[in-house]
Amino acid sequence: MQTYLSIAPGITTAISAAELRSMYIEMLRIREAEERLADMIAAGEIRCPVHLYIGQEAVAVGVCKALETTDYIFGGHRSHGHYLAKGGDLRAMVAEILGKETGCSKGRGGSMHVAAPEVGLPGTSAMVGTGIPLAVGAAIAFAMQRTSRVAAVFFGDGATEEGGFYESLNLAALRKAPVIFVCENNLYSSHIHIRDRRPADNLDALAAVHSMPAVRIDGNDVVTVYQTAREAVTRARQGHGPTFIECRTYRWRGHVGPNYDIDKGLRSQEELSEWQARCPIHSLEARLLNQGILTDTEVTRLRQAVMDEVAAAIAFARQSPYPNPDTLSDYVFAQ
Amino acid sequence: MQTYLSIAPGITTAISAAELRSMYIEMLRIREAEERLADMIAAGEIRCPVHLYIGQEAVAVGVCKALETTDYIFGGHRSHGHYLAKGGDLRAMVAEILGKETGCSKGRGGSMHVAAPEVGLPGTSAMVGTGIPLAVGAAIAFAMQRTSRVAAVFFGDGATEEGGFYESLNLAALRKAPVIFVCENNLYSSHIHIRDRRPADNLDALAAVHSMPAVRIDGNDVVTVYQTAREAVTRARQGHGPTFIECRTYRWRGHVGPNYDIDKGLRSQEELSEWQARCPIHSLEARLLNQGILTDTEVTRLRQAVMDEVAAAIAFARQSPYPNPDTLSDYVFAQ
Amino acid sequence: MTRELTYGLAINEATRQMMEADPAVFLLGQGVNSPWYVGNTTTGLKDHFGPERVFDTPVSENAITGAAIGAALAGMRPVVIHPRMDFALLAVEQIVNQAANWRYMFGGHTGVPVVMRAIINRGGEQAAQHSQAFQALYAHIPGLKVVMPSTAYDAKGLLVAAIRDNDPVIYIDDRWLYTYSDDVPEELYEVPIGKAALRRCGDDATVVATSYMAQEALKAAAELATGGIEIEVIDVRTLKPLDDALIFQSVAKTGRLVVADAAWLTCGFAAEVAARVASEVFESLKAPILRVALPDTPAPMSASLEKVYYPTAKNIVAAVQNLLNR
Amino acid sequence: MTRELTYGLAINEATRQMMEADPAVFLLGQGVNSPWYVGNTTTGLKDHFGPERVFDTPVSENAITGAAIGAALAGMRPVVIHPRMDFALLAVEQIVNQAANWRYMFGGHTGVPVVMRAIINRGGEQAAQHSQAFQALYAHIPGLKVVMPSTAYDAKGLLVAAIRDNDPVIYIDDRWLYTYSDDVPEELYEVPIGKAALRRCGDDATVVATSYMAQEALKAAAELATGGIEIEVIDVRTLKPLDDALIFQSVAKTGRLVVADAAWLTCGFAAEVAARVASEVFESLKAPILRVALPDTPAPMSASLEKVYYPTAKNIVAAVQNLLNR
Ligand SMILES: Cc1ncc(C[n+]2csc(CCOP(=O)(O)OP(=O)(O)O)c2C)c(N)n1
Ligand SMILES: Cc1ncc(C[n+]2csc(CCOP(=O)(O)OP(=O)(O)O)c2C)c(N)n1
Ligand SMILES: [Mg+2]
Ligand SMILES: [Mg+2]
Repeated sequence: MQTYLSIAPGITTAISAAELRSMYIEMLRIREAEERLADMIAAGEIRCPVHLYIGQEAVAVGVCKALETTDYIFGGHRSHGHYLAKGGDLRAMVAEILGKETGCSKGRGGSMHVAAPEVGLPGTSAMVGTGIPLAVGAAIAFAMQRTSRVAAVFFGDGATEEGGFYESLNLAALRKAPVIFVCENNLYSSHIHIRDRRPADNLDALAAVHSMPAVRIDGNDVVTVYQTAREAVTRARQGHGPTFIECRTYRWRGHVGPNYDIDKGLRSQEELSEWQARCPIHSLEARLLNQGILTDTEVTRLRQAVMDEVAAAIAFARQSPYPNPDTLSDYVFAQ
Repeated sequence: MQTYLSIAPGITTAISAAELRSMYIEMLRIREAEERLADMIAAGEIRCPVHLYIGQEAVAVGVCKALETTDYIFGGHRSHGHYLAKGGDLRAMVAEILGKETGCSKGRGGSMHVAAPEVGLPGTSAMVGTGIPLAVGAAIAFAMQRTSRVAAVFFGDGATEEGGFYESLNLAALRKAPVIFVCENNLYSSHIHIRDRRPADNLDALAAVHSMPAVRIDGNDVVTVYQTAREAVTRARQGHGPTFIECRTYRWRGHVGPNYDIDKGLRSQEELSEWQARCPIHSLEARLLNQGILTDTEVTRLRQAVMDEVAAAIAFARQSPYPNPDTLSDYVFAQ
Repeated sequence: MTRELTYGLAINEATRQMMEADPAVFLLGQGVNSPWYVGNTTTGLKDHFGPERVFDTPVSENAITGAAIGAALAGMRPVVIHPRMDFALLAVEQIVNQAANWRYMFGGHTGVPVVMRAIINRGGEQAAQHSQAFQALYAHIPGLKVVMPSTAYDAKGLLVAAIRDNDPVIYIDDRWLYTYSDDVPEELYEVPIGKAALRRCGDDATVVATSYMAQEALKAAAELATGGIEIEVIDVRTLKPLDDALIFQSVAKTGRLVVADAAWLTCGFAAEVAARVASEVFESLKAPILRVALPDTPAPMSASLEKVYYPTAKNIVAAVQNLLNR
Repeated sequence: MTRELTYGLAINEATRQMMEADPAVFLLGQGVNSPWYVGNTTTGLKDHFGPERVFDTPVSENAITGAAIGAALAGMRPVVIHPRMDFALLAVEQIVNQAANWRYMFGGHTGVPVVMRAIINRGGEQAAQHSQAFQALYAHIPGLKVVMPSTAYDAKGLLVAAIRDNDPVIYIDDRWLYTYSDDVPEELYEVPIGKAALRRCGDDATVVATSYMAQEALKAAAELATGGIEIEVIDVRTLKPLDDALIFQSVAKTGRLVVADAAWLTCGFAAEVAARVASEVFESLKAPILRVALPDTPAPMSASLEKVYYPTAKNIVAAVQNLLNR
């Protein structure tokens, strides 16, 4: 197994029971929403391509917990979790995925293009890796504006194959831009395992040579993610520049849609099971129960609350109208 | 000062007196051609943009000496030296730079687009870094053809800022492509010193993390360049994949044209003088005289021979006709 | 021997047969070994030819395309696949600055026999970044040839011609056509690059269409015929070099022209056809030249918007009727 | 107060005044602090505003452009400079997939107020990779505005308008125009995006021209006038959104149209103008529409070829005479 590093080994950010609880709830919420979306895809109710985040919840939640609402995040094609963790409206997200006018992108973007500018998510680009320079630019802007805002960008292991990633690392390091590069290494890019795309699985090293702290951490441990992100955010706010965080994790579902890509021979049940055994939600839940921060009754209640919220969001989305065809060419330019 | 590494420390390729002599002559030839071209630019006789190679001769000569005619090289905007070292026709190069029909690219390409496909230089792209994937592709081709041919590509420190460089490194490493990446780190990209473009001057490390041997060597020592290239070529021919060689060197003239970029305040006379004191030709000459491989009379004779050859090439180019305007649209497609 | 084959399988067959016929041919690109990226156009090829000749690549469009060009310079005939034309924007520099310029820039010595398969894959609520059709961009570049087959027969024949061509060819296939089928010979054959196809004869108007819109034009023709209107349908097949002689001949006869190309209107390929006709056979024109194209709007996601975004036979019918009612 | 200023210095002044007026404006790109890359258009700015706001970048076109877009999303109004339009091909993905689509794709919530200065820098035996003019490529993309000033007055006014615009604007300046000068007000002013300029009135033919060709068209007009031919000259200024009303009005009067755009003919911007006229004011046309453009050939190096490659006033004169002699 991997050994995981910290930016400043030994230093851990204090974390309160309330914070732990709220991260638990955030993860539950993402999981429940994604599971229900999976059902709706399987049922044919959702037609747009959906890349589910199930299994990776700790990354979005741990990082976003370390951010303020005024900080920016950028995401990609698999960004429901980022959107929700940053505080995006659940109902507007589900409506978006159903192509409704009430969607967060007014039904123009769909699952791959969720946005919540009011809470710091200006949008998500589904072109692999292309959100990375956007985040660097936003961070440069924040520095020029003499604010202490930072930008974080989520991207996959596959994105490290795009040249723009390296250009961005250098640019960020050169400008000491307050940006956090969050690489969610879930071992796969679409149908291909990382071993068939790179001679070595050493993504942290790729970044380290661009003159920034680069760490590899357990992306399924929300506390580690949070603490690492906190350190990175602090560094950034203090003007020390970018940090690269490689979060080792795994997506439970297949690349796109609700299935598992096992039937297609792309990966093994054993691999999936091994990672499911390391469920980020389950392990935090066990820990919180163990530490007495949560009780079984509360867990049941919280789970029910999340289910109700997701159900209500789905109902809202279903009832919402489709965009009026007469508005097809609205929003090409500012009005 | 730098310490320079070898791919396999301690192993040096034997090098004969004849080889040393021929490398000396090659460097002399490049130097003399470039000096005369500089005069012609200053005199207004050459109008196309010219990026002179003076000061970097050891890199082209050392690497090309390690290659066979059937091996490929790719270059860039500053490739007169590569063209000549690989065996390209001097007269056709000068004619090309004057825009003549007898030029190596029939007056369609000019200084930035010299080609000598008959000796393994299919062409040079003046877009920074864009020759790199071409070389990887040629190397992949050679491997598929089950030949032992290799490809080498020359590029500058500036090219490491282009994303395509990193994509190419990974692709080459993944395919174990028989390619040699020759980075001529002359400290400048156009008007900007490397310290203003990267937090660290560690180009070898950038490549090493992509799973290939990466070395930093004295690019002004033709013997070191040759020996390192030999090792890399051997590795490549044996199927062990790519090697990255960072050659530390310096261009004496300014970025483009015959001047020195000192008047423009872009660099200092001290820096230039320091590097001129490390002239790759002068140091080899001293060594060969010292070892008795050359005599003073021979040096004089060789220098005169090279001057005569260059003068003849210039005369040839001057006498050559310009392309006929009626042929403007020839060569867009195969005929 | 001829039998019915789908467009997707025709591409697959052309690739396979060319790889069998010529060891210089190989395939690289994202998804060439994926169950979903490129439909059935590469199914079975990796098993047949092995991973060296059918190479599913990292997400590195620029380097992959550059490598294909470099391999072409080293004697190969690569087919580099971009499963969506949108992704190929990351490779546009290599295509435009290197592949297209190479032969000219070096005085004709060396060419770049590379085929770039750039797939149009749209609809299905995929939204703006996964729905684009950039044929006009490539057709603008000297040194590139651009083909867009609309039938299975042409899909095979044009791919064969593209691979054999000594210059870079942008081969644009459309996922909406993959299930269309028609008679396709088993043996290798070429559909010559630079020749349009007269798909239907008529005297009332000429419809010049690309790719999917050529199929829509035939539907439009059938519908118009029920009203007694006979249109001539020309399937462009090769956008560059354009077979304008066939177009001019038809317009000289009909005097009326509709150009249908399912890409954005402004500076789209349809403009080029209109401009050439307005220059070369102006005297024959009895009516304005109309274009059927996408509005100057990014692709929307919601099905309710997609439905009005993409032009169909209906739009062609309306345009022809518009011309005839003047 | 107005005084004569060159095109290059007008750009410089617009940039400086906008940076003074609005702290959100900043400049980044290759050569913004170089003695040669961008002529005199940025001279003195770094000394005045410091290296943070005038940032000469690594050779990373993709990331630089993406960063400009990201900064725009974070409240800035960046001007990102590509000293040659050819280099910007490496950034085309960011411009097309992100900047152009952003507002639409996210339902209008957020726009990208970025200006990309893409410089055309050709001639001087620079050959194929250093001479290209890609305006048609950008004009094809929904969500982008594209401007090409041809005078110093417009160079300043359009840059001000572009920087103030809330959507991405591709601002294309031509090095051949840098030494042209005309009367330029000292204060800040806008030339509205989307408005063409009627540069000369005439009844015999309309010449619609972009950028450098608008200057050539005026020379052609002067020459034709000596022979008693009076042409109307329209300087397009904004390629997208195109002010076609002005063009239609003129062609309705003259009945004859020449479109001059110094980019490749096929699928070039001139085709769009021709297509719109052939569609909207067909009935007024008395003669074919002619285009003056580059041949479908990469830029050559040798001066002997450059001389015949680039169109000038002579070609416009010939085209107009051709139309009138029919
Ligand atoms: C530029 C570009 N190339 C290719 C694709 C197709 N594509 C969509 S998702 C994906 C895999 C990305 O893998 P990774 O970055 O690891 O993210 P993950 O899906 O694992 O979250 C690919 C190749 C794309 N969307 N954009
Ligand atoms: C894609 C691209 N961007 C920018 C340029 C402009 N340019 C020409 S040479 C050069 C400097 C390159 O520096 P380096 O790679 O170190 O090579 P050197 O000139 O030092 O040999 C630049 C930026 C270019 N030619 N191509
Ligand atoms: Mg992944
Ligand atoms: Mg350099």
